[in-house]
Amino acid sequence: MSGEGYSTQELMIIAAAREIHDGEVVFVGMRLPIMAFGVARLTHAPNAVGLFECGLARYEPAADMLYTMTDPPNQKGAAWATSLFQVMGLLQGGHVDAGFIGGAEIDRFGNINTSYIGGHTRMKVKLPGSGGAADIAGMAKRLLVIMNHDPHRFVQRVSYVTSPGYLDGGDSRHQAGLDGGGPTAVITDLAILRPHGRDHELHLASIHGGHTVNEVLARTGWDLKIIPGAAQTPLPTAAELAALHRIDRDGFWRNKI
Amino acid sequence: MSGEGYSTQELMIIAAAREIHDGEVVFVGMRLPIMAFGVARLTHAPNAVGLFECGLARYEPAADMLYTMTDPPNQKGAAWATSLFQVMGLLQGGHVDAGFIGGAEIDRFGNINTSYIGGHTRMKVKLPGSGGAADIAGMAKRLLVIMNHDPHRFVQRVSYVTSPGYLDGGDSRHQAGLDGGGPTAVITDLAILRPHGRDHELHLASIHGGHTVNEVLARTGWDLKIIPGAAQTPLPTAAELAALHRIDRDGFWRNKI
Amino acid sequence: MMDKLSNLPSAIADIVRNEDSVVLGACLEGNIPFCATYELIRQGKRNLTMIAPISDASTDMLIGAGCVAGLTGAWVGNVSGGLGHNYRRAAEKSMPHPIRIHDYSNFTLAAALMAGAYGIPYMPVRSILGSDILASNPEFKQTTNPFTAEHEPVVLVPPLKADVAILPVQRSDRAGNCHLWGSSGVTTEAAIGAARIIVVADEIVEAEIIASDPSRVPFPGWQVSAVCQVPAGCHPSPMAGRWRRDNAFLNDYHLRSREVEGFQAWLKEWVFDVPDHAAYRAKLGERLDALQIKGWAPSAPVNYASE
Amino acid sequence: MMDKLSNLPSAIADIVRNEDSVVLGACLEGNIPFCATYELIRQGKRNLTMIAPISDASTDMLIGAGCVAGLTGAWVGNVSGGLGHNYRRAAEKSMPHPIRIHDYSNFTLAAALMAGAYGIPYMPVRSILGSDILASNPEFKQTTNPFTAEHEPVVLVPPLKADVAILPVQRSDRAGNCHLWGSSGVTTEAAIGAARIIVVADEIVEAEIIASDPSRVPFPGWQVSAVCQVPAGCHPSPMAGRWRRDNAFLNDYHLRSREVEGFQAWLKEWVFDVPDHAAYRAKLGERLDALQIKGWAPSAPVNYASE
Repeated sequence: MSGEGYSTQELMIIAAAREIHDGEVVFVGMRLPIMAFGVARLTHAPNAVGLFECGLARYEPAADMLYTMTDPPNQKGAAWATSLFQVMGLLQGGHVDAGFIGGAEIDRFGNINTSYIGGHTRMKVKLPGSGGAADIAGMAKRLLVIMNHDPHRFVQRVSYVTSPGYLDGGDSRHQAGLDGGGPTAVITDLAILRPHGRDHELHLASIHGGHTVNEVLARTGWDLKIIPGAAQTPLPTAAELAALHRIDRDGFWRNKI
Repeated sequence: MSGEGYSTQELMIIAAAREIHDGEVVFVGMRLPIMAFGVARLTHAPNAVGLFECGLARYEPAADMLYTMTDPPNQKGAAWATSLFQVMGLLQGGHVDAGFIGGAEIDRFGNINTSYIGGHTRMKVKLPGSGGAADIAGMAKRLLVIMNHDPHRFVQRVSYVTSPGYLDGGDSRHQAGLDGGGPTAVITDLAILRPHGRDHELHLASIHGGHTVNEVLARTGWDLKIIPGAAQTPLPTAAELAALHRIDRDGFWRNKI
Repeated sequence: MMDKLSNLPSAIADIVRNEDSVVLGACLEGNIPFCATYELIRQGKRNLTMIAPISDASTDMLIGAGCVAGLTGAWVGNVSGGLGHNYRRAAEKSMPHPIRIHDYSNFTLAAALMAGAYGIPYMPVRSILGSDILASNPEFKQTTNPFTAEHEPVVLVPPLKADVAILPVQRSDRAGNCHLWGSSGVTTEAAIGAARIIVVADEIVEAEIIASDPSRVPFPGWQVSAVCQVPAGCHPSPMAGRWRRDNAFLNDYHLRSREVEGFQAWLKEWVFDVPDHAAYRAKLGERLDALQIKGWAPSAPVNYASE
Repeated sequence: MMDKLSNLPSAIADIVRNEDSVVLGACLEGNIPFCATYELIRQGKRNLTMIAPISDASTDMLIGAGCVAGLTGAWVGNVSGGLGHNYRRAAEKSMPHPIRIHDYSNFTLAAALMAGAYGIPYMPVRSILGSDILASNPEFKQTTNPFTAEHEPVVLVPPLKADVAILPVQRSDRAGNCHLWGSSGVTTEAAIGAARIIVVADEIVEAEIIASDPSRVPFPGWQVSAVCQVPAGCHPSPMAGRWRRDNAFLNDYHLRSREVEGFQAWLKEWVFDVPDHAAYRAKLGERLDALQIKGWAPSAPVNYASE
């Protein structure tokens, strides 16, 4: 707990919820993002649509707790139950506004590694792999990242780009054939980073209450710059907290990342 | 009527039915082929499967008369109701043994025109077009053609190849990228033609009762050769006729082509 | 959820513009929204490009009425009668005016719509190798398969997206979430790729009915622009579980459209002298009643309970 | 129709061969036929290549048991716990032996299976442009879009077909005609492209039940090789309308598989000491009963009557 009547997990979920605009179609996946989707729907984005790569779309968040996106409560009352190809095809077809992913490593250009620590030729740790993350990072109009702010996870350069951010910065994402997209917010347990400037390098955009700039800099593996006007992350409102508590009654997801 | 207790239409349907082997997956389309499929199922091919490009597969033929493949009796009790892409994808995927098509013009290599009489640059008559015929002709392991034997329809060279047969003969079909396939029987109101020899030119394979070789030659627009051993088309059996009458109770399709 | 319920004349007026490309029916010979065909003609829409694998006589009617400048399809005619007389007049004699024909086969049209829907840069196919469709439609490209050592020709089909898709379904809620059953043709691909979707629902139902079975939903309801309730909106084409085909109607159209004068008389009788679809249904009267499916052969239920 | 009803041990013995490529579950975290996972391990199958976008801990179990030589997938781990310990040991330390990893993303794996199913020579996609998946999996080719004047990179995905697809469904008839509802992942593409299909049915029903709703059929029944009735065959993964996820079971597996010894003990307890799935269900006992969905939230019926 931050001592302010909300936990860090709750702040992260609510910060993520604010990244979803009304009427948007969003790949929400599991864990914190699905909570964020629920909060957004119940507060400022009542017409948002949530997509799940197993082949589901939902208007209302599931009525019961989910361990995975395929769990029966996510199937019941879905807006569309179909195939992976059709739902992820919406993404490549340009029909998806935003997508959430997590990661094991992220670098200053927002590239994410969930495949091989050390790279695939000099693997130190085999991570589970892309799942749909590479597709979401490549094709969503905006990418939203949620990760804990560990220094060994926030690195100068990821050893393997599972999910492309701005690649080498500048227009290198465009050069690779990815028109538009890229991460617009990295929500951590300390702060929110956003790309800034023509290089699209991730900058510190806001700090969560109870943390300091120096703490964030110390836990970031590159020379983190600060967006002019960076301030404190706005506190959760009572309405946002109430929405979150309504969705995650048992606190299952609020207590892990 | 041929005066033998069966009509020419009935003989054509039954000859077509004999081209369907047990257990095969066959694009049957409408009109005579769907009757042929029904006769085959009820006689020698109880495990044949019929496909319809609208997105249907059937084991049992429809219980009621169909004007089109999408008619409600064809939907009811289908083995699979799905999309065009999936059913025609089976074809391209190599999962379809045979397909039936008709045509406005056919040539000595079994190429069929249902698009432009006179060709597309010097069109005389605009015909409806391919529908699924080009795909079926290209991708079915065997192509079965049903047409009336009019001299102006059986031509030396079609003016537009909607549905490829053996193209220019020899290995030209293979050269075009079509491995296997091609017409194996052209069933007309006079006779059955089949490809013969390395050139795959259509030859006279059997003549229906009551017709003569000279009549067939006169009504074929190329110098039709005869397969050694060509004989009379076997007569419909009582079982085949009974099956046909069971399917087309009102004689709707038997009376037109 | 947004209420998108509209009436067909308003939806056609607001959503279909001259010059648009339009998918009008995507299930081949069935589920063709003839109600929209008639309304497009009444409103005098011009220079449309019609996209459909097969839309029976609907396309022929629109061509004869002068609404059509382009055709992107695999088959235009009259399924009951064969040739489409208006199509022939337009293609052969530029009557009432010339049309551009973009030849496809059924499978390549489905592939093109799939590419359009899902952002696939182009769809490689083999099914029309050797066909002169490759000669008359220069939009296809031929290449070779880079994965095979042997020379293996491949046809590349460019993506196709409609401006408007007008798609009949058996039932829809007011927000455009709908159920379609039976064969679906190219419905899903046509809908997802279209900039605007008009759902023509035989019946409007409560949202709970649709939500009770999300696997029956053919395309995302949130992409729908308008929902119109038009019972028998497909007449004379069939709809699974609802309406049988009016073959005699299509035969009559075929005979009367053989000459321009006959077609114009047909058009006056069945389109211009009929103000809307309610009047059309009234004019059909008992004939329509006889086509309505009265039987009940229900799908076995499935369970979506989660505990 | 042919009666294809078999029991799972016989079907696995007869239909899955060493060296085969196998799709075992195609719905991501749900509908994973763990019953077949256990049986493949019991029968000591070797050198399998597992194909799946995500098959939760099933793939990790098969790797640890030494059944797997190759992995064609997008994600291998434990959805409840994160990393797959056996996967790590195999990839990092070649324990119990090395595995070949063919990296895909979910969408590109679905595209590969679609190409395999429908004879598409290769599938052009854009979704993994910029990703190092293109570096670690040389089976993809990068090219440019020939339809655009501008330089537009495209990734070509080669077709993928499994030797065997083992696919759970809620209900099937004895001939392999089945119903699947809820999200279907890559089920249809995996089935159609596979040389052999084993249907793992939670319930066997009369053919009339399946025929009452052909739109609910996920793939052609005539392509199925064998049908096995295994209630809760997916445990611990969920199945829409039937079974909830046993998250504690997967967490327990995650903890115990952290070390090889723990994994071996787990394997002995839950696989080798359990002769078949009936014994497995008996061992789960009330725990399984608690996971069974008892509620009833039926789909609204639809009508297929034709007159």
